[in-house]
Amino acid sequence: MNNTNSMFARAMPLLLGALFVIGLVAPFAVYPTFLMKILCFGLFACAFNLLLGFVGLLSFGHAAFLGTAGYICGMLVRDAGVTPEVGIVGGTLAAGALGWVFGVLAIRRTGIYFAMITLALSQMVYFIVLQWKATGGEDGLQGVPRGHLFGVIDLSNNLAMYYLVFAVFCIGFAIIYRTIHSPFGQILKAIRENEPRAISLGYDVAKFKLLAFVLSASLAGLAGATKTLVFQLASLTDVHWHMSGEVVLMTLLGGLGTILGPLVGAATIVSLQSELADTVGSWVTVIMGVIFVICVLLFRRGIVGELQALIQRAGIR
Amino acid sequence: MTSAFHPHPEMLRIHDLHAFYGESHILHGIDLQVARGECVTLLGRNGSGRSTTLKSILGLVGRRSGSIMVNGKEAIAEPTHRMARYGVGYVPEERAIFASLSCEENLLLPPQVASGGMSLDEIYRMFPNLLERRHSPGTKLSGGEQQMLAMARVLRTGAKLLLLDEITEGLAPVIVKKLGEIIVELKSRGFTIVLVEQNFRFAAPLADRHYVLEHGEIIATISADELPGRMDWLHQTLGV
Amino acid sequence: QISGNTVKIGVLTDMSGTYSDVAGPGTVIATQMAIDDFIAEAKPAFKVEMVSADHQNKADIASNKAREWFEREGVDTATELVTTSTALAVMKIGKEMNKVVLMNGPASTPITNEQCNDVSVHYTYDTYALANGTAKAVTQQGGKTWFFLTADYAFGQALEKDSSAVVVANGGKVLGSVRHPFPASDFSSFLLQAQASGAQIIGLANAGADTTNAIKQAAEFGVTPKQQLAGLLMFISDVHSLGLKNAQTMYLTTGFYWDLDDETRAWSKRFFDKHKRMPTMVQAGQYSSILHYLRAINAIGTDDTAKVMAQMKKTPIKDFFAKNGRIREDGRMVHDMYLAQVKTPEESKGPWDYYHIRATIPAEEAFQPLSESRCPLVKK
Amino acid sequence: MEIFGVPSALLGSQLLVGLINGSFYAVLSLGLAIIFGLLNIINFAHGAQYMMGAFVAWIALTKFGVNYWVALLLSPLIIGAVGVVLERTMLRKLYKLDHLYGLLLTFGLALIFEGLFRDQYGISGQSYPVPDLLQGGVNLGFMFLPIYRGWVVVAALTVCFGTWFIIEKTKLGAYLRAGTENPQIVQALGINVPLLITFTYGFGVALAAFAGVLAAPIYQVSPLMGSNLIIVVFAVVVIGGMGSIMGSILTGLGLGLIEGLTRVFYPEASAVVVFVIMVLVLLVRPAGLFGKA
Amino acid sequence: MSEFILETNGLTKEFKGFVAVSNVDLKVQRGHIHALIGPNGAGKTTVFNLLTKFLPPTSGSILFEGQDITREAPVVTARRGMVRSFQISATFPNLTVLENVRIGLQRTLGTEFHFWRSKKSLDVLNGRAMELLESVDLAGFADTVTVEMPYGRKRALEIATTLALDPKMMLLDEPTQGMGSEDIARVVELIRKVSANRTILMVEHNLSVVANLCDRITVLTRGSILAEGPYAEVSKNPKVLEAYVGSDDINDAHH
Ligand SMILES: Nc1ncnc2c1ncn2[C@@H]1O[C@H](COP(=O)(O)OP(=O)(O)OP(=O)(O)O)[C@@H](O)[C@H]1O
Ligand SMILES: Nc1ncnc2c1ncn2[C@@H]1O[C@H](COP(=O)(O)OP(=O)(O)OP(=O)(O)O)[C@@H](O)[C@H]1O
Ligand SMILES: [Mg+2]
Ligand SMILES: [Mg+2]
Repeated sequence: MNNTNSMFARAMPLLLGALFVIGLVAPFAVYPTFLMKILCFGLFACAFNLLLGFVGLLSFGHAAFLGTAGYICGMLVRDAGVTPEVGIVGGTLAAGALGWVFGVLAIRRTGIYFAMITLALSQMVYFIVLQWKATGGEDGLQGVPRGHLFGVIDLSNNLAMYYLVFAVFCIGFAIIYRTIHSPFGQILKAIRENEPRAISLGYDVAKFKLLAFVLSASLAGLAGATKTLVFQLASLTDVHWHMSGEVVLMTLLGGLGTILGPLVGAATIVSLQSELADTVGSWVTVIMGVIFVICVLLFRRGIVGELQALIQRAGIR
Repeated sequence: MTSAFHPHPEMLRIHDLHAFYGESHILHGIDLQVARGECVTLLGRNGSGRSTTLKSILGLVGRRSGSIMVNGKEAIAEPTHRMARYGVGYVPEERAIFASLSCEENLLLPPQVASGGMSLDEIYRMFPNLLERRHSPGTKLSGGEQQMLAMARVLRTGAKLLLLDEITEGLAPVIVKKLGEIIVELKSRGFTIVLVEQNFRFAAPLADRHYVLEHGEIIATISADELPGRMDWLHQTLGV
Repeated sequence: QISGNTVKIGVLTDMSGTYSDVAGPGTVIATQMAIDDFIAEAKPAFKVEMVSADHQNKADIASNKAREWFEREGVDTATELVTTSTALAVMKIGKEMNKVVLMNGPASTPITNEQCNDVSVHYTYDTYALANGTAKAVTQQGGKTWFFLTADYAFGQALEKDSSAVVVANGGKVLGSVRHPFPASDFSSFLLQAQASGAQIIGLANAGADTTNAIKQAAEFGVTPKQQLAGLLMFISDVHSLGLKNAQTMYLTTGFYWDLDDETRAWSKRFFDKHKRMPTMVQAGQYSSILHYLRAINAIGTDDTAKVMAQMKKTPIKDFFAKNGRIREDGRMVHDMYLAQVKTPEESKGPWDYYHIRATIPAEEAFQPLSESRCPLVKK
Repeated sequence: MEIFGVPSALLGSQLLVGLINGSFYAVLSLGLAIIFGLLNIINFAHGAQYMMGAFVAWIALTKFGVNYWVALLLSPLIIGAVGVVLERTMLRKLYKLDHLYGLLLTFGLALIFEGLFRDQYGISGQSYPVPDLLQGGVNLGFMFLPIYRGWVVVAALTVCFGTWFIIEKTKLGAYLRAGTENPQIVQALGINVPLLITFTYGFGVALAAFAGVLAAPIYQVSPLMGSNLIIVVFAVVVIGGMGSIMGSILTGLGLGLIEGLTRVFYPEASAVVVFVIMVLVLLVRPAGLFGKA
Repeated sequence: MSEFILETNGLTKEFKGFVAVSNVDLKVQRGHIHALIGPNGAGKTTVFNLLTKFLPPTSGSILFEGQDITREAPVVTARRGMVRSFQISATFPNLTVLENVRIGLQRTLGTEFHFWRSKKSLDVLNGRAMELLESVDLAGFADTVTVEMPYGRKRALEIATTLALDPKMMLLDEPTQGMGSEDIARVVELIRKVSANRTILMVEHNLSVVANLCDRITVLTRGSILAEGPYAEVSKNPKVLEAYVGSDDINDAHH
């Protein structure tokens, strides 16, 4: 078991390297907007997974961070006329700040309570976004220009935009990867394993969870802000609780607590959604529901988790 | 035939009992018999499978196989809640007092599975501490009080075969002594008792027979008569 | 001259969400009917195909889909687009890729004002037409005092603002309004406030389930029939789901009613046979708009966007849906609208016999005049 | 007379209306609390089950001519039975796992139910008439109270307090509470816990369906009628804390009242007032008003 | 410096009218192994909870090294060097044994919030961690995942992890509970070993362990101190024999 684990550890850099190269050439093979969508949702799911998979906290309100960052970025770029990178940073910071507020309120409870509190708080954000004039209400925040990166590179070119999104994804992913394998990550793991013991060793558990929550929220925001630039709009669906449910589904389907699972899950769901939109019409929700049920009942390790288990079993034999 | 008038002389007979938690195989074919009114102990090191033996009698393990005859009837296929109806009472290692119920509600909770369950008065006479704390929520009791409550709770049911797991754990010597007296009395009333104990000094004088477990197997059976002669061996194997 | 010798029409709509009864599968059926009728009538040299997709009311899905259609699948026009957020998103894509966008389901006026462009047509109705028509007609017919029940978001607020202005302009008086959260299910508190105001007319500046629930509860609390309701954005599907008992006597404006004349009855019957429901104005408008578009291409023999748009704007529209319609430079299709009052159960002679048509609002009055337009394309 | 510029008659009527809504919250949060209590599962499908309760009543009426009073009994039974099947076939497999899987499973189920009903009955919703016996209303002087609404309050409170009595004051209730904590040991004491769990879930679901039937004549019976309501009910449950049955009932009623008042004094905030209260309560009492930390 | 590392004055805890701890003046001498014994429900665990701030006292004060810590947060007290062990085994089951100890040491680096730093930066702690493991005879298990260890060893690991904080004072609540005799012997040795340079306060029902280890004993009954002194003295006190042992021979109480 230890052997296969370290086998994974050794294979990981190779795998990541290969994926990086694939990411670089992908837009020449696949429709870039579609890829950008996958990357945005992939980052969103990875950020979510940082919290659920590595801290054990199920947030059912992550849409609030995705959406808030999206709207803030959109307003900054469209109405305040800043350059896209400033918009992205602004959106991310806003999401982080919101994450702090959520965190302070929710972190004292765990498990299902935590899920419900985050859900309720995000619903509050939804109503605020809906009623606030500047967000365009149900019409959404439309017509956000992609602008020029650093005032130089024209992002209305899809390829240029793609590489920006890809870079953003890589940065976000790197932060997550590093966080998991950091001294901080080590304490998080300990807290997850045995919280009272961590307290008795003098760690202020709430602070660790809060930092993890803020990190996760910020990265979700990073994804949301980038997404706004890609689609040039932010809309209510981004802050709706269905989106919070979707990111759970992506993570679960891909593999909870695995490094690559959320990305795989996001890619699967996004492709599925765009495929299903043409073929099954109103059955989309039903199919999503069925996937949820199947994942929970039969397939809890998710795609990547099952693959790992398969390789592990082969390795033992 | 067994009936109320001709009870089966053998209260418990276990044959080739295997138990599993998920993938791990814990018990590897346990055999033991306990006659009505007997008290036997299961001895062994930590992790040798004593608690697991009790749990698998009740069906609280992941999976079990073999044969468990209670009062002459095969019970291996029965779900846990039916075991109680066979007259089996269980005091778990972790006491399992219900926090949302008061001390007294904990005592009132179990259904009477057979006649002869003790009344509240009897219980309170036996454990005066409980009388004093009767309205306290279950988990607000001290460790020892919880232990007494767990024992008392089972006595309420009228179960005649008692599976007791480490009941002296965390009790002050004064109470341990009292428990010893209680067990002697229960025996005299015809209760059958399977005792899992670390406290050998407590268990030794009570038991008719000792089963020694190691890695989920019985490696020795020592009757009360043989005990003095086997003390050295026990010392070596168990560090008693 | 026609790319791939095929005209490909994409229907992007809400197949299962909030607006699926108003638009949804019915618009797909209407589109197919239009295509079939066009082929039968014109026997064109080119092929006509249809694709459809569910945008799930999500702007990003809509914009992604439209982009993909235009870029990869040779789709020439994206149509329907119920909910304004998806419509606005697709309009941007249409402009960017220079493709025609024909909208029937969305309601908001920015589509032909701030956000207007030269590849888009807003065909069936908009909030101005509905609110304006209802408010004006009702006030003129004697409903002088109003109280508004407004969904508390941009759309509801705009609806309230527009209608209030019309009420005042026509000599009426607005006694007050209350903003309710969106979506809401219980309206009793708000209705009690409306009741307490003593207004003759309670204007419902909301839509969909909010409107139907408010109407139902108004009857329950005895608000109606003492006071009358005016639905500022209502469709026949809403009346159908409410039942006449709940909806009776209320006023609303519609762009189409199946039982107007022989033509509308004939077409609606065909539609009903396929869909088992009578058409909403959006579904009828979808048919009309597709036919108009195809005829324009057929007339000029090219699917070049600018030329098609010019041809469509140039040609007056005259069919069972639009008696004297035309597309203005801001993309607004203007046509006659109708003020309807919902029948009482006794008056109704059968299923779907729901409306008395109380007035026809001429095309030029029904829609926001160009003089008030905020669309940059309109030269003043 | 006026209070803060609001006529007292209007205020009185709003309080009454608040109480009516509170009754719905109470029945729904009670069902959630019971299911959570014994199964440790947040029943995300609760809203969908509420919707299905209303739909069953509507279908029974339109297709089979079954009247309201029968439906009030029948619908909870049918939906409760569906709940029993779900518990037996799916939820049961999850008890040993982290609680969040139960939440995710029921979330998936909610999507399926809502999707299926949407596909079958469209989105606009159906009208369910007020039963003849409860037609009309009484003029209370300060307001016109539809008799049906009065009935809702009576029925809901009766069911709530009945349930409270069963759980807090009967032996069955003691089994439930004990089973919540340690099902294995309760089993070992001779109680058929799996059966108890199944029926508890069935009962909680039946409560949702009951609320659905109560709601049918008031709201449009539509596939999404439960999906937004349920989040408010979650907030109610968080505010109350999962500690006690009475807690969830009282919190439900109380929040209905507060929401009613908000609709008079500051209607714009009425959608978020419950969430704002939740935040305030959490700051002061992280475990909720009646919860045990 | 006072000879008493820990002092309580009039420490009292009431639960809804029930006095669980009443007016306890406990003094623990620096460097001692001090036992707290008493019948069930006497209030021992409650005293522990008060000392470590898991419960707020109703009245009375607690002095640790002369400082009043009565109203401090639990984390702060832990950082002062008063650390408690739990009755159930408290390890991080899916970390290796070495990592377990490192969690205890990690706070000294001050990088516990550094999410941008590599985990490798923790390797500097490995030497100290190994020393600690050696001190409890666990060096050979360093790379074992903790779940896979036998019970008694987990106990040892827990103590090693606690030692990583270099506590001035350790509070142990029934450290031998649930252990076989062999493990008991091992833990007793361990406690003796780690008691060098520090103070230990323990609750224990196994009187042979108490007799073996402790310098001083406080007997608690019904929330109040009944007797205090060295084992030899306390074990002859008839009041203690009656209330706690239930016979007049203390040896009956040895396991
Ligand atoms: N729930 C469980 N899952 C997996 N393994 C278990 C479980 N419970 C016990 N075991 C394993 O089964 C073996 C026997 O455990 P058991 O509790 O029967 O031992 P015991 O003899 O009672 O010892 P103890 O003194 O620790 O109570 C141990 O190796 C233990 O690790
Ligand atoms: N939170 C509480 N609420 C009410 N009563 C309590 C609470 N905690 C403890 N008690 C009561 O206070 C008394 C002392 O309890 P404590 O746990 O301190 O005893 P103890 O000396 O540790 O006993 P044991 O040796 O049995 O563990 C007991 O009678 C117990 O029931
Ligand atoms: Mg054991
Ligand atoms: Mg104790």
